[in-house]
Amino acid sequence: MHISDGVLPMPVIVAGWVITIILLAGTLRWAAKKGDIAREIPKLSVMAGAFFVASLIHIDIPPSSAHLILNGLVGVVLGPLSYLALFIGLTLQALLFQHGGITVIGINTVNVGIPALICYLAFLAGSKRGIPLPAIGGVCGGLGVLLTVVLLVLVLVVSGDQFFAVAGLLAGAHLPIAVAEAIVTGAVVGYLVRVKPELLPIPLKGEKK
Amino acid sequence: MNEAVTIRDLSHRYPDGTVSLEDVSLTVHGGERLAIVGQNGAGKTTLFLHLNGSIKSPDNVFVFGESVRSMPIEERIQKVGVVFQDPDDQLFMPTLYDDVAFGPINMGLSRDEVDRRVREALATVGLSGFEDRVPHHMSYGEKKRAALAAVLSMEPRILVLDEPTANLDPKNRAHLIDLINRLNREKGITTIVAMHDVNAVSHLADRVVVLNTTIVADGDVHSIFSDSKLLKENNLEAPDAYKLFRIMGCYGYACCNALPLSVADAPGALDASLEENGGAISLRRDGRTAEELREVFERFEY
Amino acid sequence: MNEAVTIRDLSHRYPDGTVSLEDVSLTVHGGERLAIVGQNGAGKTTLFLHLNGSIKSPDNVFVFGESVRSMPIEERIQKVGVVFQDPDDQLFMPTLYDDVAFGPINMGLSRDEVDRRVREALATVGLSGFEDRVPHHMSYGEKKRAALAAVLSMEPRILVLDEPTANLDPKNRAHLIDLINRLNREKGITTIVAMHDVNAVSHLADRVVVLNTTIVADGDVHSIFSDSKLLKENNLEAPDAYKLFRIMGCYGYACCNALPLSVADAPGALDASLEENGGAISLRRDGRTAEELREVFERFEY
Amino acid sequence: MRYPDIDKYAWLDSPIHRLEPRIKILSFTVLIFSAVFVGNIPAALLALAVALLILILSRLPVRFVLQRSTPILVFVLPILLLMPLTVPGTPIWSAGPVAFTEEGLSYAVLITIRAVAAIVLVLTLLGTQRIEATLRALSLLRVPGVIIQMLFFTYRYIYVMMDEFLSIWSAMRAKGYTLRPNRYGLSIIGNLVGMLLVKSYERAERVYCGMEARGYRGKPITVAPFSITAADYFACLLLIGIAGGLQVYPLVAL
Ligand SMILES: Nc1ncnc2c1ncn2[C@@H]1O[C@H](COP(=O)(O)OP(=O)(O)OP(=O)(O)O)[C@@H](O)[C@H]1O
Ligand SMILES: Nc1ncnc2c1ncn2[C@@H]1O[C@H](COP(=O)(O)OP(=O)(O)OP(=O)(O)O)[C@@H](O)[C@H]1O
Ligand SMILES: [Mg+2]
Ligand SMILES: [Mg+2]
Repeated sequence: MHISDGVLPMPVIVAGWVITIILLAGTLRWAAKKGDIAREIPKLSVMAGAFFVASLIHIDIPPSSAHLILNGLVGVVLGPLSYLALFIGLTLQALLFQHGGITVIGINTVNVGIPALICYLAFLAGSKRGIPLPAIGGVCGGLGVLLTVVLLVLVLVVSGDQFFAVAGLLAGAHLPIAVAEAIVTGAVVGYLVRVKPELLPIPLKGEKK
Repeated sequence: MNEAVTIRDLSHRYPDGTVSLEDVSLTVHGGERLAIVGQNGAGKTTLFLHLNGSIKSPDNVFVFGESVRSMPIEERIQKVGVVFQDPDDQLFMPTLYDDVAFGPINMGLSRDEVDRRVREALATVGLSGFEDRVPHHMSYGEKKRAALAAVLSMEPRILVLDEPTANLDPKNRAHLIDLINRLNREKGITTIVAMHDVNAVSHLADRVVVLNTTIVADGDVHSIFSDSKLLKENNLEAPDAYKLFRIMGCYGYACCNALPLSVADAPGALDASLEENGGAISLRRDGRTAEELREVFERFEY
Repeated sequence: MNEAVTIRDLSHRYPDGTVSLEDVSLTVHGGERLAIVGQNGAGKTTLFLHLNGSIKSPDNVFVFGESVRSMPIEERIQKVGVVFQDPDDQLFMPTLYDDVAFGPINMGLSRDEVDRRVREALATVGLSGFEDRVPHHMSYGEKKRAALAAVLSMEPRILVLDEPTANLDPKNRAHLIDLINRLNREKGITTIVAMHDVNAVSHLADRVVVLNTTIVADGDVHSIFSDSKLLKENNLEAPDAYKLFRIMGCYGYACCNALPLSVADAPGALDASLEENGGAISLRRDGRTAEELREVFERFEY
Repeated sequence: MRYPDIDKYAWLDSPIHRLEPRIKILSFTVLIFSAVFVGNIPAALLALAVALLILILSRLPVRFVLQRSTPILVFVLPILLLMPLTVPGTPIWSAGPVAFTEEGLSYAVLITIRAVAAIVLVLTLLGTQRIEATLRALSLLRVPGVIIQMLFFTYRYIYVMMDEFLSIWSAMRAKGYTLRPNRYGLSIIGNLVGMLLVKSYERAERVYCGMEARGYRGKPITVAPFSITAADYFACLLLIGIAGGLQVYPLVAL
């Protein structure tokens, strides 16, 4: 869930921007070192567009109803650059749909982006241990949302005692979403394993055919 | 004849204001082979989205007498199966088997029945043995047939195909046309196709509807394709075979009533004309030929 | 004549092991109009990706004598412009102006020169006044022309088009064909097209190359399309006009050397035959007609 | 799923529409930041009044603004409902264990007013110029090139992906699928997302080829023929002045 403008106090907002800028600069530098950034930009953009559209899928889980977040999946598929992709996605969501404010893009990116990075590491660790990929995918999907909720609650609590109840409500409302995302992400990873394993951060099994 | 599809005064606009359909009324009879032709953006795809209830409209689309809107979903998909243009949009499961089984499973059929239907549909399109293949990795022609199988497994009584022959090479195209006609002939399935490829229309339809937001014309293939004014106004053209016979007409070829619309019809038309003209027709250039040619080209070419 | 494109022993396989090109050697001369035909999966698109250096290969693709691989990018895009099939892949900027300006800006041109080129390219394809339009609000035919303009603004000397006419309605198709031919005629641009639509090939090319992973045949349009065995082996077919004249041949039409490959060529061919035969040709059915017809259909249809 | 037609009223004409995009973005951003940081209700009301005044000047239809503001309800409603009940303080009204506190209420109201003022300003900013102009102006405002390019390309491909998504979705519906929040329903959604990703990935490769064919090397890519007039400078100074005023006002008023 993306925070709107006007809710958070200045220090939290500034901290959000600072962390986001540092992480953006860091991941970009990493990408520039690893390969040709000119090649990454179009790919990342198109994929960010796809995630943006997928995150518009609306799921009604009575009593709540929500859009998918898919940050776990973004992390798994895009790796460290997922932070940049999510930043772009959130900026466009704020500009085009007013999902989340514009002064809070920094902190909102922290909330979904850091879990995405953690999910990427979790996926790498899990796949090295030989756990079935769809299962790790499912775990990452759920984990992405849960960590986001944790960060969201943290942000609200840091912002003031007044937000306690609100934070509790939001956390509760997100639990079903976490389950839904775990199932969806597990299925996506299962699909990708069969159809396009190149999209996953796993060593490919030699040449086929 | 029973009415397979009845559309009454259907209008539609997209949320951004584009009017895509206006006052469309159409009746398709059971067992008919109908083609809907129209320029890019004429509303063909939009019309098809109404037929299977993907776009909801107030009660003006009926299938076998029942409104599509109020029909339960399981019933609807047994009546109308829509095959969209891009096969990649329709094959979203990791194996071909799952894809073809998707519809029957949603219909709530038993596992045995699902299995029977999947095998039958795959056999019909000639893809038996491909059950475990990943659709995404199949060739374009195979994907097209797979998308058709995924709809056939619901055993619909009306088959709706959006640009079935687009992007196919000639051999794949000929095979798909054959397949669709066989379904119409042998299983009595009503087929409705949308297409640009005027040279193939007469292979797939007896009746043609020209759509341009609204229905501009409706008639048998011959009457539509001989109306050059209608075609030009709607950015369409006549099949090459038809145009060539018109050209021969300028050289003194005495036209029989129905000029052929495809290469396959040509010998029949030639035989008929020859018979009418006592067994022989002489082609020659005379004073009017040049003028007549100019007129034919003006009327039929862009 | 100078050699615009030279390909020597080019082979390529995709990372998954699919062999898409094998030992392809081809020379295209400056100002030529070449068509590459081949079934789905023949490697046409892969070949084009080599021409503009999107797929790097060791030195075996040359443009005007220079290796594409070692050519600086600014130089390459002024020599070869590739228009891919799906216009949505190529219009990646939010407005048409930006899209058409993309190439010239990357070439490092001054702002005035960029502006001049954008306006000229848009005028050439008939989209003047569309500068501020957003690609997703344009029709398919407009997007196709826009994608062409975006390449024309780099003023390439060789224009490569992948399936330029696919999914276009007849009018849009005719206009695009006209446009491409005008560029060839008036600006001397060498044009290379890939297509399935055999009825349109003769409008866009004088020379045809049949590709099926490797080059199977190379010759002028007539020699390729009269070779029924070659066509069948490669899942292709002859244009309808050609097939109709073959059918007339069964009825005693004395063929001139070059049967027409399109409706537009038909009057010329008829005139030539008439002249050869003393001004008149008589069509009639005789003993051999039935047999000959069977043979024609067997050889040319699927 | 709706197309993001945030700039559908960009063709209107008003003093706000006429502002130069860079100036507009700069001054509105300062104003928005100022509005979200005001510390008391009177200052917040003043910010809201300024925002509404600018909105009226811009001639954007009220319906557009109302429709577009709904996303903030997700945050503002719980705050408005829960805070007065849960924040400890002076009760203004109580029934049994439930107490309505003054501190909670005033904090909730402050947040709500700030949020409304901010969204009104955001909508006026974005609604009065084409989204491309916004992105282009950002590029001139020295936002890093990588970010700008990604914003351009992603914005463009959102539309393409939406169409793609909708076609896959109609094909699923055509086969009797309805989304239910159970395991089967969700795993099918997983396949749909997977399909969308695979298609996008393949499209991304083709897009890259298309860009490379036009000499792309990761460099910035647009020209922006904007020109700033004296009136623009004046408006900018005025708006930034107001933004400063909003911050200074509580100090002066106390
Ligand atoms: N999702 C949409 N939102 C807005 N307008 C749309 C949408 N889809 C289609 N349109 C518009 O509606 C009209 C009809 O489109 P449709 O796709 O039905 O045409 P078509 O006959 O199938 O064209 P084609 O031959 O190119 O496939 C067109 O003007 C098109 O631009
Ligand atoms: N990215 C890829 N990875 C693996 N194989 C590929 C890839 N792209 C194409 N191929 C395969 O390479 C072969 C040649 O493909 P290509 O797209 O060049 O054919 P084409 O002649 O353009 O076909 P079409 O007429 O369908 O467009 C095909 O077998 C295809 O499946
Ligand atoms: Mg269509
Ligand atoms: Mg191709």
